[in-house]
Amino acid sequence: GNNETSGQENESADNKKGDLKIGLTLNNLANPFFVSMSEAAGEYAEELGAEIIIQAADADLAKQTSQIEDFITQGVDLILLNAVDSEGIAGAVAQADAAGIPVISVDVGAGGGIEGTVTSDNYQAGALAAEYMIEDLGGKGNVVVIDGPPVTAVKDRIAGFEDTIEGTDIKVIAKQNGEGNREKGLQVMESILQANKPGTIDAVFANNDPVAIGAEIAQQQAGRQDEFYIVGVDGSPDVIKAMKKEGSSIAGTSAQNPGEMVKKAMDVGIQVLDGESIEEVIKIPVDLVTQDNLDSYKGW
Amino acid sequence: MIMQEKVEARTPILKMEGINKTFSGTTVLKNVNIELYPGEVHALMGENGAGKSTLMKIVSGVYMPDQDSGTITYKTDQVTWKDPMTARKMGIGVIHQELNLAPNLTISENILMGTKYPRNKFGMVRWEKVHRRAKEVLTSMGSDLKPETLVSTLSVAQQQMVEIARALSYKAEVLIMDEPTASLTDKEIDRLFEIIKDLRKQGVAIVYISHRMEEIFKISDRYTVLRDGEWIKSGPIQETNTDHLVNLMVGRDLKGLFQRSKGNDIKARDKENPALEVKNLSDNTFVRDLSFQIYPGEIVGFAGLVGAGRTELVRSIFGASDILQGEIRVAGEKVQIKSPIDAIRYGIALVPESRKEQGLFLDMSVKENILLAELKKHKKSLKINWNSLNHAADVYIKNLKIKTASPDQSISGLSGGNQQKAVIARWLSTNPKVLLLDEPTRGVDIGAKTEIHKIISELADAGLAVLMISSELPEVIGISDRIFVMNEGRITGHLQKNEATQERIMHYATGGNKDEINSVD
Amino acid sequence: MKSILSTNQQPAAQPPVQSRFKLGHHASTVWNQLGMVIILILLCIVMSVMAPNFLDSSNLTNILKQVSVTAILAAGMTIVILTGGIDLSVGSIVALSGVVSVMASQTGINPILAMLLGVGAGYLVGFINGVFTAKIGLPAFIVTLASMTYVRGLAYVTSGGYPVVLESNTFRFIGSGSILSIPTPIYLMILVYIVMFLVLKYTMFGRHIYAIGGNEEAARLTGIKVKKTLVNVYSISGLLAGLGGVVLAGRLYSGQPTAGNMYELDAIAAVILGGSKLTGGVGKIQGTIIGVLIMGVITNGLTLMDVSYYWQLVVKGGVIVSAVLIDRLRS
Amino acid sequence: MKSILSTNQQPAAQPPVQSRFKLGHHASTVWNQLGMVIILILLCIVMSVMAPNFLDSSNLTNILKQVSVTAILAAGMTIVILTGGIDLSVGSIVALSGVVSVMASQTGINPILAMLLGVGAGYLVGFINGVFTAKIGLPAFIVTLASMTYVRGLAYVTSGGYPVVLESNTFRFIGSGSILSIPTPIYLMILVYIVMFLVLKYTMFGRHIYAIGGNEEAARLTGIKVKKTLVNVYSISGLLAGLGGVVLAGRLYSGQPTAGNMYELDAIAAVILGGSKLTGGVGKIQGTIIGVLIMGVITNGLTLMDVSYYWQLVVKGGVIVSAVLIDRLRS
Ligand SMILES: Nc1ncnc2c1ncn2[C@@H]1O[C@H](COP(=O)(O)OP(=O)(O)OP(=O)(O)O)[C@@H](O)[C@H]1O
Ligand SMILES: Nc1ncnc2c1ncn2[C@@H]1O[C@H](COP(=O)(O)OP(=O)(O)OP(=O)(O)O)[C@@H](O)[C@H]1O
Ligand SMILES: [Mg+2]
Ligand SMILES: [Mg+2]
Repeated sequence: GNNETSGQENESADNKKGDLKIGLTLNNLANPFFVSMSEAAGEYAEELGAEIIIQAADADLAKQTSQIEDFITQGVDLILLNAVDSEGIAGAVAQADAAGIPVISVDVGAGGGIEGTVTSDNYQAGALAAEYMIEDLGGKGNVVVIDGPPVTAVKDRIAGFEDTIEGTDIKVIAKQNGEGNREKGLQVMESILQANKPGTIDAVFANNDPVAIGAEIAQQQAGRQDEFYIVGVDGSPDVIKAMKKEGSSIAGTSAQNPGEMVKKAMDVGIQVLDGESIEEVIKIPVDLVTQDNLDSYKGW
Repeated sequence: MIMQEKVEARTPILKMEGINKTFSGTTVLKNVNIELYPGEVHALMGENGAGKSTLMKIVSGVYMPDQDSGTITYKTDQVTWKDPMTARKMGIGVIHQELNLAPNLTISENILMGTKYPRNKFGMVRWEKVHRRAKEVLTSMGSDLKPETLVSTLSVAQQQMVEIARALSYKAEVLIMDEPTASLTDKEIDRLFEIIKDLRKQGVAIVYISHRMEEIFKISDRYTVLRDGEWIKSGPIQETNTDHLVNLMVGRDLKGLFQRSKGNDIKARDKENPALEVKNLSDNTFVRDLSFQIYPGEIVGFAGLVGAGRTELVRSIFGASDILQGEIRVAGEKVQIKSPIDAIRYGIALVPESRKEQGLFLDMSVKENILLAELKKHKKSLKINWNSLNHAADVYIKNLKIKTASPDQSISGLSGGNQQKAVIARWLSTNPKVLLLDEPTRGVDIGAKTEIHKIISELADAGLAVLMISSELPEVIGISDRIFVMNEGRITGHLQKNEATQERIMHYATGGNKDEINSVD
Repeated sequence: MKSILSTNQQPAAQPPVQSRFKLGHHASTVWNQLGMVIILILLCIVMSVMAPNFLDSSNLTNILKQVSVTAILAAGMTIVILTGGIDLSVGSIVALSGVVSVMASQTGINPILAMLLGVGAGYLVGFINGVFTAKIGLPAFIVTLASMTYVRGLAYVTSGGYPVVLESNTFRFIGSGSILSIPTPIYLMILVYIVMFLVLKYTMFGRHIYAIGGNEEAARLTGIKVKKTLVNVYSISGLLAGLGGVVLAGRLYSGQPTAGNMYELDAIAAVILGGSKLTGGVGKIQGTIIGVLIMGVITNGLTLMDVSYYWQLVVKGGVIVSAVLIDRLRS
Repeated sequence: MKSILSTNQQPAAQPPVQSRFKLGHHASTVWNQLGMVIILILLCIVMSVMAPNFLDSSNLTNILKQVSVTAILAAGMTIVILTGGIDLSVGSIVALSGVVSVMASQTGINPILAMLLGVGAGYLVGFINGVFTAKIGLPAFIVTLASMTYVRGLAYVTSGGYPVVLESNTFRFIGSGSILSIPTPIYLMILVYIVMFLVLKYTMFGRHIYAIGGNEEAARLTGIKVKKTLVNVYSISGLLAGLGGVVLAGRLYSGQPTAGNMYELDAIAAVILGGSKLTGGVGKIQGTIIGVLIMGVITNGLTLMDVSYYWQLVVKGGVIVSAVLIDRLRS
């Protein structure tokens, strides 16, 4: 349905060509996931002939609040919000609301009276990974969880994973924080491999792809690639590349689609501006990319 | 004599018995006794490192004496102050040897530091009153410094005046003066002595520490001598003399100040190139239109009052301060000196005015302090050869008789005199043709002072041209072949060794009239 | 000789005020500030030309609101730096105080009390910093670096890593409310700076801060209670950071364990831009607020101009150096 | 009087070497280091009891490998701090150098050359820091803070925000390879420290660093080229950060624009833990490596113990203070 929707949009965009001004603030631009989101947004705005202002909050809610305030000053028509924290941003959203600017939240929900949310279900992302492992390990085994920075998106993934393995015989033997980047992911994995001798780990759940790759590097350098596999979240280009490599131990990644998400959000936003009614929450489904469906996966 | 009786009659206001002080193992004071009487000036004598300052720091609560090591009786009761505050509250005033000023603050605040400033009923400082109070102290000292001036813009001597003013700014019953005159010139010193006499009349007990013999006999009533941290002798000043005191201090005989045998006079040397020639040098603020020559083998003294501009003169010659006009010639050829590096290249060396701020690397060893300027002489390709360094350092330590545990000891552990010798050694190591000395013996004891004088004199005989700034007239007269006198940035007088007297120097220093100068030249 | 000891005398001839602006550090820093004020103005002119609606009154209040928290931190940082110290823990304190106060208010206690708890937490951390630095004499940098780490940890632990939601409107008011259509944080910020100005210029505590920064040894010898003063200085810095945390929580309707990250660097940068020296003794609170505004204007302006995020970093860095550079060249 | 001027003479009796370890600052810092060594050992004992497999040789190499990058940065930071300066830009340089060198190697040029480009980029930034700090005389803190910002920006701009993937095996080898089953970065680290030790102890450059840190004015009057030396010091710090970035890239098989975040603080902390004074003039490179190891052991040990991330922060902060505290109390 993609082409259709965007097709419609082009029409509805025609009648507001040029003078449509959109503000987009992202959690950060240090993670490829958001980078690709921002790029997709830029391109799509071009298509729609709209002006778009893209800001990144460095995962600092105060900064994001300021950015929304600045959007209001700049008199944007529409705000797309990838909240650093859903409740925390409510204040800023309320301000935009008061200024009569519709706010659509992307990927992460937000309070304070937003028009709608376009999200890929982070909880589900974690759950999918868990289900994969449960099935693969036959409901029994030792897994390592590599957590990320304390933001809702990440926490939902971990929650989804942990809730799903709840009740099975799958034990979390180590839970460390990879701070969402390859560097720290590699470091904690190295140490975890020290603490857990060969043969004791069955699988690793990484809160995002950079961490997954970091973990894989540690695994290879320790020569333990055959011992266990890794499941990440994102479906980012470089993880797909890694999976395509011979003997990659990244078994899967719960692929979200940042580009799709932000485009959809923009469509929804314009619908709101056109006075059409929209559904409150639009979920872009996540699907687990594994070696089996790797080739059919479009990627970002 | 009469007042002498009076003193003995009264009971001591401060009595210290059997005081010991040990710093991390090394004992600095061994069983020291001293008695202070109200209304006396008590001279505390001793070589560098004898323990004078340490003893006084105990009196003023900076240090605590070693556990159960004797007693301090103040007035009637036995005391041990735990910090400077308590001592001060009890009426102990101190002028510390090391300048203890906050350069970022005004003179006023430095004078009143540690006291409660005048404040209104809301506890808000009343600045006009603060400055007024400071001004009163300064005027009473005959100083015309502006209370609102920032201390960082003052010369060392001016800073010392502020230090003194601070001690005088509140009522003290015991006033300790640790080398207050080290960088003062006679004008201020005379003023200071009047103040001291005044305080004595008011019954204040004053401890006076100085390495300048003539002062001791001018001002003090009694003396106490320390040697290597031990109490040697106390007594009325009338019952001693310079040689006797010096003997007590250094433990051996030593005739007063070194006198340089009259160097062969300039006439003989006129035809030669001057080693250093300065023509119409000006920085338009502190140094104005100065011209003079210094010939190889002579020591030229520069006298003057505080702020006369001597330090600024040598600093500009050495490229440490900017010159606006004038030219400098070294060994006849005109040179452009933009930085000390240039100056050193042309064979000029400067032993700066204040050791601590401009001379010493306190975190470094004695040997590096001596040889830092000449490391390149002691390296093969890139690598420094520490052996050859040690070798060279030992030579200087031996020749200049620098008292140190080893060449590797941190220089911070040396006494003032020995630190000064190390700085001089550093400059000798560069084999200079012209040696500029700014107050080379400030705070240096009589023994070391004599040695330094000998060294300087010998250097001159070896063909070095020496320019020596000193505020201590006996020193200038003692070892200079010629003396220039400066006043407000100008040379106001030029005296040959034979015609130099303290009176004449002071006459020029205070801006004596021109025709007399012409008669001299 | 009375004159030396007694002070009841005729005032000295020349009025001090006059000559104060001729000589001395008063003058020099007055110049520094002027210099930075000029740079701030220049910056505003550039921005108003290049950035749409920069000069809107709404945007100007915006800027003030956005800098308020950093400004409050920077005020405390100023006195720490004046003593020659440094405080890296303020950013983490912002987080801890926010989390603590919000969780307190969730228990339903009086919101004012809850806020005070947050401020108190900050004060406590600052006090500990002071004790380790002044009393025990450990290097301030390492002590506050450690605090920065463990305080952040505590913020996570107490909140379980999740942001805690703030319901109380009274509490929210301190961060998001406004009086006469001027946001509350701005009033707070101004208040803090006025008080700090008076403290530094007219109280013994303030003068002791300068004395210690100028020459700690001299301060000690003249009987100034150096350690006590330093402990108070760090405590105040902590307290103000705590206040900043409360304000931010009110602004964000929540206590964020991740809040205040890197704020310490912004605060320090503002203080130094404001003409203070890290070696201590030199600096003024008026300078600091200018420094804060410069930083704020840069960030706000670049956002308005829609400079891409990555280039914003580049430009921001460039502008900071240029600011001090111009100031240097000017004098 | 030749004797005074000429130095070709018999050395004085007593052998210096002996007394070197009796008195003076040599001795004192030897003590400092010993102190920290003791603390490091204590720490290791605690860890080996509480953390599984801590003492495994594989884990020990693991620790060394993990600290190697910070260690290389800290070596440069040591000489900067010895001169009384500071360099906040090293973390961002790690990122820039990584990105630049990897992108260079992607163009297919000789990997060695690509790496050198990364190192060169670091050197360039360091040189700029040096010029602004030493020649123009701006405060090092603000200059390097600015660099920290704009260099990070450049890293993003050049890489477009995405990690750039490293294919070249030669390049990877420097970060991930190993010789005699000891990882390459460890050799590099050791090399850097040996060279730095020799430079500081046996070259004029090294001694001038101490002199400038001890008393800059005196150094100037002694004819030391203060500015030139300082520029070199900052350049070297940048160069080593560049090297660190290359190693990290080789370790991560990619150039990460986000890499090296907060590394500057780790490096500074290590230097100070190692006994250097931020005021300059005091400190030794041997101390720094001990400091680095202390930090590394803490992190590694806590991870092995599977302490939760949040508590790790709390404990880490606590341990850092305790380390300096114990050291202080001991002496
Ligand atoms: N804080 C200290 N720690 C270690 N040793 C010290 C300390 N203070 C002084 N000393 C040592 O104690 C001895 C006495 O020092 P003090 O300053 O009292 O001598 P002094 O008589 O004042 O000498 P000068 O005439 O040079 O001032 C010296 O050897 C000095 O090195
Ligand atoms: N560092 C400085 N900054 C500003 N002014 C200075 C400085 N040093 C000296 N001056 C001023 O320069 C003038 C000359 O001072 P200088 O030190 O050259 O005099 P001097 O003859 O050496 O006397 P003394 O050094 O004993 O004070 C004085 O008015 C003094 O206030
Ligand atoms: Mg003394
Ligand atoms: Mg002088």
